Amino acid sequence: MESPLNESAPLAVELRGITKRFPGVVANKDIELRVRRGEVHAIVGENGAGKSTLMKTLYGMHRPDEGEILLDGKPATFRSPADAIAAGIGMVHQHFMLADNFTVLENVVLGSEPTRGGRLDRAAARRRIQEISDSYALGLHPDSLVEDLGVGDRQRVEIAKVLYRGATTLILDEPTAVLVPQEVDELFGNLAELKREGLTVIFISHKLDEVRKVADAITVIRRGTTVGTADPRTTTAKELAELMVGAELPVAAPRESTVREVPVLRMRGVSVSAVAGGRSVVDDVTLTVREGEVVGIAGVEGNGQAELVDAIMGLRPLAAGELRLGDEDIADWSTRRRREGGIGFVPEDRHRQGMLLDAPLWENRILGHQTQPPAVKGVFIDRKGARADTARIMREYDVRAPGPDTAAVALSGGNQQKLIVGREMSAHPRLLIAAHPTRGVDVGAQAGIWELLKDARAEGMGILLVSADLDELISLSDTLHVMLRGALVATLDPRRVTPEELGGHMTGASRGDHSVGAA
Amino acid sequence: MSTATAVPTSAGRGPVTELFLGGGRARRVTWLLVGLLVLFSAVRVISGQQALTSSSTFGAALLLAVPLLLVALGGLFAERAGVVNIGLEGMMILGTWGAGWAGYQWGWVGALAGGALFGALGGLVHAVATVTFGVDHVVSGVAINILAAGVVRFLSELLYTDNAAGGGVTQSPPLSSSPPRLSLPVLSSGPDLLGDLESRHWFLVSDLAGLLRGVSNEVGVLTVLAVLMVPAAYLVLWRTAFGLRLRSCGENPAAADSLGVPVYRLKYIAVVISGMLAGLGGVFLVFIANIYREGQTNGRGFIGLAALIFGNWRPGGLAAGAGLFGFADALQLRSRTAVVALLLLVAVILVGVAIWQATRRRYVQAVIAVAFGAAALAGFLTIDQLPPGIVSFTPHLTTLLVLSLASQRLRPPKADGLVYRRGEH
Amino acid sequence: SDETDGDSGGSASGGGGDELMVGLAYDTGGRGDKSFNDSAYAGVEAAIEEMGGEVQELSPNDDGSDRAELLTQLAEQGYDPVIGVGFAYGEIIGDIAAEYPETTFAVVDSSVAEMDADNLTGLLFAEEQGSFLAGAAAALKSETGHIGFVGGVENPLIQKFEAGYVAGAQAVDPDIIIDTQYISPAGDFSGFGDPARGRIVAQGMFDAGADIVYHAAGGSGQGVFEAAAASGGRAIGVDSDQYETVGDPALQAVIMTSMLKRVDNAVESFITDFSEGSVDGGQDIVNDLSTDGVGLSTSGGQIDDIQTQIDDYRQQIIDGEIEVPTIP
Amino acid sequence: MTALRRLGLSLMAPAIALVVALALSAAVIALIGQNPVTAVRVMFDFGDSPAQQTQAIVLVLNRAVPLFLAGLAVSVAFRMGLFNIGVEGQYRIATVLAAGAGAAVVLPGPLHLLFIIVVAMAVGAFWAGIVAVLKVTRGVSEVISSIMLNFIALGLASYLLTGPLRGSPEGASIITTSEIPESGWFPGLNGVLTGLGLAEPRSDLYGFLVVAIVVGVVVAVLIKRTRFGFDLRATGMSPSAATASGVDARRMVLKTMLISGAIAGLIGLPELLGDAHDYNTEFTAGLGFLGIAVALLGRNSPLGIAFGALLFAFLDRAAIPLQFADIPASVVTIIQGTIVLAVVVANEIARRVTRQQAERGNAVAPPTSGDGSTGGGQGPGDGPPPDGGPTTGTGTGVGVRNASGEPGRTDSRQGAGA
Ligand SMILES: Nc1ncnc2c1ncn2[C@@H]1O[C@H](COP(=O)(O)OP(=O)(O)OP(=O)(O)O)[C@@H](O)[C@H]1O
Ligand SMILES: Nc1ncnc2c1ncn2[C@@H]1O[C@H](COP(=O)(O)OP(=O)(O)OP(=O)(O)O)[C@@H](O)[C@H]1O
Ligand SMILES: [Mg+2]
Ligand SMILES: [Mg+2]
Repeated sequence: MESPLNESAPLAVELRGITKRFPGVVANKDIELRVRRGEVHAIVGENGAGKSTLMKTLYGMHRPDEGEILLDGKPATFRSPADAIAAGIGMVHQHFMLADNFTVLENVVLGSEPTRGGRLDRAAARRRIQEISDSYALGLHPDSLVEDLGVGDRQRVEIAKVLYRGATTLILDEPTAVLVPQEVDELFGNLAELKREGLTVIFISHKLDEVRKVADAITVIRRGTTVGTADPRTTTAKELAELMVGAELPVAAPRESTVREVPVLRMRGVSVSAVAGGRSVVDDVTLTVREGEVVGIAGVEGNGQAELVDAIMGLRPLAAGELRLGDEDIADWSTRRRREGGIGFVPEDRHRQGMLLDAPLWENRILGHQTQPPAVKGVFIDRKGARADTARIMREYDVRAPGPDTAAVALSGGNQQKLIVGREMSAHPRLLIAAHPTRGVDVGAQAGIWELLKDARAEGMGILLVSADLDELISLSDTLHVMLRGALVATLDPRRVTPEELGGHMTGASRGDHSVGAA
Repeated sequence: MSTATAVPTSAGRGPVTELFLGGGRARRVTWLLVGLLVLFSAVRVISGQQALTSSSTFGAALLLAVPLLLVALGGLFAERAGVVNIGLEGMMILGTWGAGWAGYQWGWVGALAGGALFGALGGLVHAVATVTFGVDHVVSGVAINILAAGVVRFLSELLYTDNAAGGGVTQSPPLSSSPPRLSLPVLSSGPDLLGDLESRHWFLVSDLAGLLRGVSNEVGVLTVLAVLMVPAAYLVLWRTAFGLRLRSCGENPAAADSLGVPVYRLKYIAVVISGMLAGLGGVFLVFIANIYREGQTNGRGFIGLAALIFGNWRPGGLAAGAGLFGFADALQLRSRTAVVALLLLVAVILVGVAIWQATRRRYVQAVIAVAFGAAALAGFLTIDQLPPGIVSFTPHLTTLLVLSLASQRLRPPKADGLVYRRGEH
Repeated sequence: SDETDGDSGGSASGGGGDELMVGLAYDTGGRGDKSFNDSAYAGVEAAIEEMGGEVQELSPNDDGSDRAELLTQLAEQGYDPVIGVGFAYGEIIGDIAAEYPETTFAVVDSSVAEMDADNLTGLLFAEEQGSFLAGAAAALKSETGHIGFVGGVENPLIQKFEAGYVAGAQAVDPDIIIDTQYISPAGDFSGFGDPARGRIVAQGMFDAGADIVYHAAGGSGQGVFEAAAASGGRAIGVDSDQYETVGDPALQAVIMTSMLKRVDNAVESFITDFSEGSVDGGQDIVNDLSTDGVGLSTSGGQIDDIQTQIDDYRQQIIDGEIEVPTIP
Repeated sequence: MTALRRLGLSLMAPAIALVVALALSAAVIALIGQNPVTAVRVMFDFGDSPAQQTQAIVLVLNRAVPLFLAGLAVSVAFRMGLFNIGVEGQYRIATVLAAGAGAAVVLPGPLHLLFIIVVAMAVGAFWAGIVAVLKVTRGVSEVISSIMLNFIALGLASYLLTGPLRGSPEGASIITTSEIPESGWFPGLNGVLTGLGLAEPRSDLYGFLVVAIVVGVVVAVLIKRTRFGFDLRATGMSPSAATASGVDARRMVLKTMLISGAIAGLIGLPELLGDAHDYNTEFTAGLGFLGIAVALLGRNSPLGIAFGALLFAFLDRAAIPLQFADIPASVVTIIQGTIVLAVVVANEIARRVTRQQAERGNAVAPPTSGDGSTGGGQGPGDGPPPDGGPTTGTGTGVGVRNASGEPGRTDSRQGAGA
C-alpha cells in the first residue's frame, strides 16, 4: 500500500512532553505524539498504559500537568471539551457516551444545536444528520431511540456526533473492542471514507492486526510513556506486541482434553423473555456442560448471553425449558440455593454484580457465600474466619492489596477480578459461570486468570465461559457455541475454527454452515 | 391535554381531528378524558351528588391544584437535570414566607418576586450541597426541609413581632393587593350561560358546563398563567436547545460533559429554577389567603413530588396528577357525601380493570379487582356519610390507588439521583 | 424538695409578693398568632399596666411536648401566677399545680373542676353562648336563608362553637339551611393554619347559596374572609374583633361581626384578683355573656340594625330562659 | 494505622460539621442582637440545684428515647437504600391502636406491657409492609406511597380516636382513648437515678429507655454481625451485586420495611406507657420526621443515632432557658437544620477523602508486573457512603433504586431479579 503522505506533510496534532498525574499514579509521562494531517494514526499500548488519558487531554477533558498541545503547529490550550470541539477535534470514547432515552438526533446535536427563534430546529438538524449519514455511509435514522440500537449503530452515532461538529481530527478510543470482525470491516470502510475527505484519525487499539491493516503510522505507549513509533508496513505484529508489552507474550499452552462424561449443567429448550409475556431474548437454548469441560459462548454483545447467564444464576425467570444442575431440576431454585448447590459466578461487570466497592475485602469474600463457612457461623457472620480466608485467597491468587481490611475500591481492576475468581474457586463449585472473566484486565492478570480456569477445569469443574474475546474463547473452550438473537446458531470446534469464521457465525453471515466440533 | 396539543400535528388534519383520530398519546389521552367525563356524569346522575361535577368544585380543584402543579414542575426541572428534590416542601415554605414578606409591602407583584426569590435561594442551597459537594440528594433535601422551617419562623420572629403593619411569629401582615381575577364574559359572567346549563343537571351537558365554568369563572389571571406553565415547561424542556441540554444532564451527564455541555452550571440552573417554581407554588398558596401563615404548605411540597412521579416525569402527566389530587381534595373539603359517590366511581373503574385483566388472562388480578370493586359498591350503597378522619385522606388514597393500579411504566431520567462528578463516570 | 424549690424561686424573684411576676405559657405558635395567645398577652399587659410588674412568656416546641416543662420552669423561677394558654395545658397543669402549692396557676379553656387543686383556676368561656348570638345574627341578616359554619379542627372545643351557632340560627329561623364543615379531623391541627383550605370550604358554602359564614378556624379564617369578599357574601370572625385585626379594608367590609372570646379580660381579671388575693382556686371561672366574657363585636356597624334582637337573646340566655347546647 | 486514621477521619467529620453549624448559628444569634456566648452558656445551664440538674438530664433523655427509636427505624431502611419517609404514619397508627388494645385488656404487669409492645410493633410493621408490598408487587416508589400513607394514617388515627376507641366523655376538651390500666404502665427509672446518688428529679425517667437500648443493641448486632444484616447492607451498597450474590431483593425489601416499621411502632410507647397512658389529640406528633434528621446525623449507625438523638434532645430542652434569656426558640430549629446540613456535607467530604486515600494507598503498594492499572476503577455514579447511607446508585447506575422512583424497569437488559 502506497502512502499518500510524506514526511513533510504538516502536523495536524502534536503533543509535546505531556505529563498527567492522578492521585498516586502518573498516567502519562513525557509523552510525544506527532500526527500528520490526513492520516490514520494508531496508538497502541496495553491496558492502563495511558492511552485514554492522553486522548482525554487532547480532547480538553482534563488539563495536562506538563507539556503542550500544538494544532497545525500552533499551541492550543483547552479548558473543556467545548474548546477542543471548537478547534476541530472530536472524540469517540471507549465507553459510549450516549443518552439511551434520547433519539439519535438529540444525541448528535446535543451541545451544538441548531436553533431557530430560540427553538431547537429539528428539521435542520435532521437534514444535517441525514447528509452526514449519507456522505459517510453511516446509515443512521435520526429519529430512532438510541436505546433500540445495536453496538455498531451506536458507534456510528458517536462518529456522527463528531462529524456533525465539523471535526477535522477524530479520536477513536478502542472502537473495535465491542465489534465483531464484520462490523470492524464496516468501521474501516467508514474510516477510509473519512480519510478520503481529508480528515485526520487517531485510532486506539490493542488489536495489532487491525492496527496494521488500517493505520498509516503507529505510536506505542508503555507504562504511561512513548516507547516508539512504528511503520505498519514494515513492522510485524509480534514486533509490535513486544514493543508494547516490553516482554515476550504469554502463549496459550497446548491442551489435552479433561472432559469427563458426567454432565453438571443441562439446559433443554430454555427460553427467557425480556418482559413477562414479551419477546424471547433467549430462545430455545439447549446445551450441556460436563465435568472438566469449558463450554464457550461466543456472540456479539446483546444477543442474549447476559440473559442466559442471568437465567442460569436465577436472576431471571425462565419462560420455558428445563434447567438441571447434576440430576436436580433447579428451575425453581432461588439464586442463593443455586449458589449453595454448587454454582460459582464470575459476573460480567465486576463493579455492578461482583463487588461491594466500599466494603473491605473480607466482606467481599462473604458476598455470594453468605450461607457457607468460613464466612458464617449459624446466623452470624464469622469475621475472623472471613478475614483469614481472605488473606489466604490474597496469597494464593496473588491479589495485591495491603490486607483484608482494605476497601475493595482501592484495588486495581485486575486485582479485583482475581479476588472474585479466587472467591468463587474457594467454594469449590461444580459449575462455574464465567462471564468475560478477563475483560478490562491487563495482560499479566489475564494470563493468571486463564491459568486458574485451566487448573479448575483439570480438577473437574465444569465451566461456562461467555466472552467477547475470541482468542480467549478459542484457546480455553472445549466446545464453542455461537449465540445469535438469543438462539444457539452454531456449535464449533475451537481447535479448528478461526476468528474470522467465528465472526461470520456471530453476525449471521454464514448461517447454516454448522461445523460441529468434538463433543 | 396541553402538552398533547403542543405536539405538532401531522399534516392535513386539524388539531381537533388529531385529538380524536390522531395517533398515539394525544388520542388516548383525549378518549380517556372523555371517558372519565361520561363516567363522572353518570355517577353524578345516579348518586344525585351535584357537587361531583359542579363548577364550584372544579373551581376549587383548580385553586388547590395550581400550587401542586407549580411544585411538581419545580420537581420536573430538577429531576430532569438529574437532581432528586425532596426539598421541594422546604422551598415551598420559603416561597410562602417570601411572598408574605414582599407582598405586604409591595403587593402581589412583590409577592411573586419575593416568593420566587426565596424559593430559588432554597434551590441554590440544594444545588450547592448536591452538585458542588456531591451530597446525596435525598439527604440534602431532607436537611433543607428542616432548615426552611426554622428559617421562616426565625425571620418572622425577627421582622414581625413588633411590626406596625401587623403580622406575628406565625403570620405576615396581609398582602397589600391581590392579583386580578377574570371571568369569561357571557358564558361565565353576566348572562352566565354555562351557569345556567350547569344548574339544569342534564347528563353530560351540565357536567361539561360545570367543568368549563369552574375554570373560567372568577379565575385569577395568574392562575391561568400558572396553568400555561405546563405547556411552557414542555416547550422549554423538549423544544429548545437549553431543554435538551438540561435533560441530557439527567440522562447521561458524562455524555453531555464530553460534548462541552456545562453540566454543573446546568444542574445549578435547573435546581434554582426548581426552587423558584416551588417557591411560586408557595406564592399561589399565599394568594389564596392573601396572607402568609406558618404551616400553610401542609405537606404540599411532598404531594407535588408525588404528582411528578405520578406523571412519569412529564409536564402533562404531572398536571394530571396535580389535577387529580386537587379535585379529590376539593371534593372532600366540600362534601362528605359526595366523597361516597366516588366509591361508585371506583367500583365501576375496578370492574373495568377486572374485565381488562380477564381478557389478558390475568385471573388473579381480575378477581382481586372484582372483590375490591364489590366492596366499593357495597360501601356506596350502605354508607351515606364517611367519618371526618376517613374523608380527610380521600385525595391521598386516590393518588395511591391510581399509582398502584398503573405505575409500572414509569421511566425516571436515567441518571436521576446519581451524584455526578466529572471524570468519575 | 418543695422547700428548696421555693427558696430558689424566691431568690430569683427578689422577694416574693411585692412585685407582680406573671408567667405566661403559650399554646403552639406563641405570641404573634393574632389570636388566642395574643389575646392572653393583652390581658397580662393590661394588668401590668395597672399594677406594675413583669411578664415572662414561653412558647412550647413545635410538637408541644415540653408544655409541662414550661410551667415548671416558670413556677421554679418564681413566677406567680403562672398561666397556661390553651386546653392542651389542661392535661398536665394539675400535676404541676400539686407540685408547686405555693404558686397560683390558671389554665385557659380547660376545666379544673375535677382536679382538686386549690391553687389552680380554670378560665373557661361559654363559646356556645357567644356563638348562639353569632348564629342569631347570621340568621337575622341572611337574605338567602342559608348560612354556613367553618370549623378548623373537629375537636370538642370547636364543636361547642358549632352547637351554639346552629342553635342561635335555628332560634331565629327553624327552617334555615346551615352548612357546617371542618377543615381537618381531630388530632390533625393543620386545620387551624391552612387558609387555602379555609377558603375552599367557605367558597363552597357561598357557591351553594349561603350568604353568611361563621368561622372558628384560627388562621384558616383568613381564607373564609377572602371567600366572602370574592363572592359578595359576609363572614363572622372569631375570638377577637377581627374587623380591627384583619388589616385590609376589602375584608373589613365583609366582616359582619366577630364572636368575641375575651381571653384578655379573663386573664386580666384573674391577675387582678390574684394581686388582690381574692383568687379562690380549685374551680373554674366561666366567662359567659353575663360577665362579657363572650359577646359580639359591633365595629363596622353592620349589625347595628338588629342590635335589639341580639340584646334580647343575650338577656334570655343570661336569664337562663334559653339553654344553649354545647354539643352539636 | 490506616484503621486509626480512618477512625480519626470519621470522627473529624461530625466535629467539623458541628463547629460550622455552631458558627452559623452564632451568626444568626448575633444578627438578632444577642450575644452568642450567652446563648451557649444558657444552653448548657442545667440549673443550680442537683434536683434541677437531674431533671434537665431526665428531660433530655426522655426526649431522646423516642427520637432514637425514630432514627433507628429510619436508618434500618436507609441501610438498604430504602427511604422510609413513612415512619411518622407508622408510629401514629401503631400508638393509637396499641393504646386501644392496651386499654381493652387486663393482664398481669409484664404480660400487659409485652402485649402492648407487640401490638404496636405489629401495627407499625403492617403499615410499613403496605409500602413494601406496593413497591415489590406494583413498583410504587416507597417515597410516594409512604408520604400518602402518612396522611392516611393521620386520618385513620383521628377516626379511631374519635370513633371506636374514644374513651373520654363527650365534651371533654381533649379526646383520649380509655386509659391503660396500671398493669400496662411502664415503671420509671427514677429509682435507678437515686440509686446512683443523683437527686430525685421531678419527672420520671422513662423506663422505656431500657427497651430502646435493647432495641439499639439488637439492631446493631443484626446489621453488623448477622447474615441478614450483611444481606441488608450489601443491598444498600449495591443492589445489583447483592442480587447476584443470592439476595432476594423483593423479600429483602419486605423484611427490611417490616423491621423498620416494627421499630417505628415503638416510637410512641415511651410517652404512652411512661406518661400519658392514653392516646389523645395532643399526642406528640412529628417524631417520625425528626427521626429522619436524627438518622442522617447519626450516619445510620445505632451509636451515632444515639448521639444524634441526644443532641437534638439537648437542643430541644435548651429552647426554654433560651427564651428566659430573650432569645427566640426558633434559634434551636435553625441550629438543628444547620447541623444536619453541615454533617451531611462533612460526611460526604470525609467519605471522598477516605476513598481517595484508599485509592492512593493502593498506589504505594508494591508495583505489579504487567498490571499497569493502579486505581481501582469505580462505576458511574458514586458508591454509597461507607456508612451505607441512602445511596442512590452504585455500579453502572442501571436498575438501581433511586430516591424518588422506580429504576428503569422498561430496560429489558437490566431487570436482573425483576
Ligand atoms: N480519573 C483518573 N483518576 C486516577 N487515575 C486514573 C484516572 N484515569 C486513569 N487513571 C489511571 O491512569 C492510568 C492510565 O489509564 P488510561 O485509562 O489512560 O489507560 P488506557 O491505556 O486507556 O487503558 P485501557 O486499555 O484499559 O483503556 C491507569 O493506571 C489508571 O489507573
Ligand atoms: N477516578 C479514577 N480513579 C482511579 N482510577 C481510575 C479512575 N477512573 C478510572 N480509573 C482506572 O483507569 C483505568 C482505565 O480507565 P477506563 O475509564 O479506561 O476504564 P476501563 O478501561 O473500563 O477499566 P475497568 O474495566 O477496570 O473499569 C482503569 O483501571 C480504571 O480502574
Ligand atoms: Mg482506555
Ligand atoms: Mg480499559
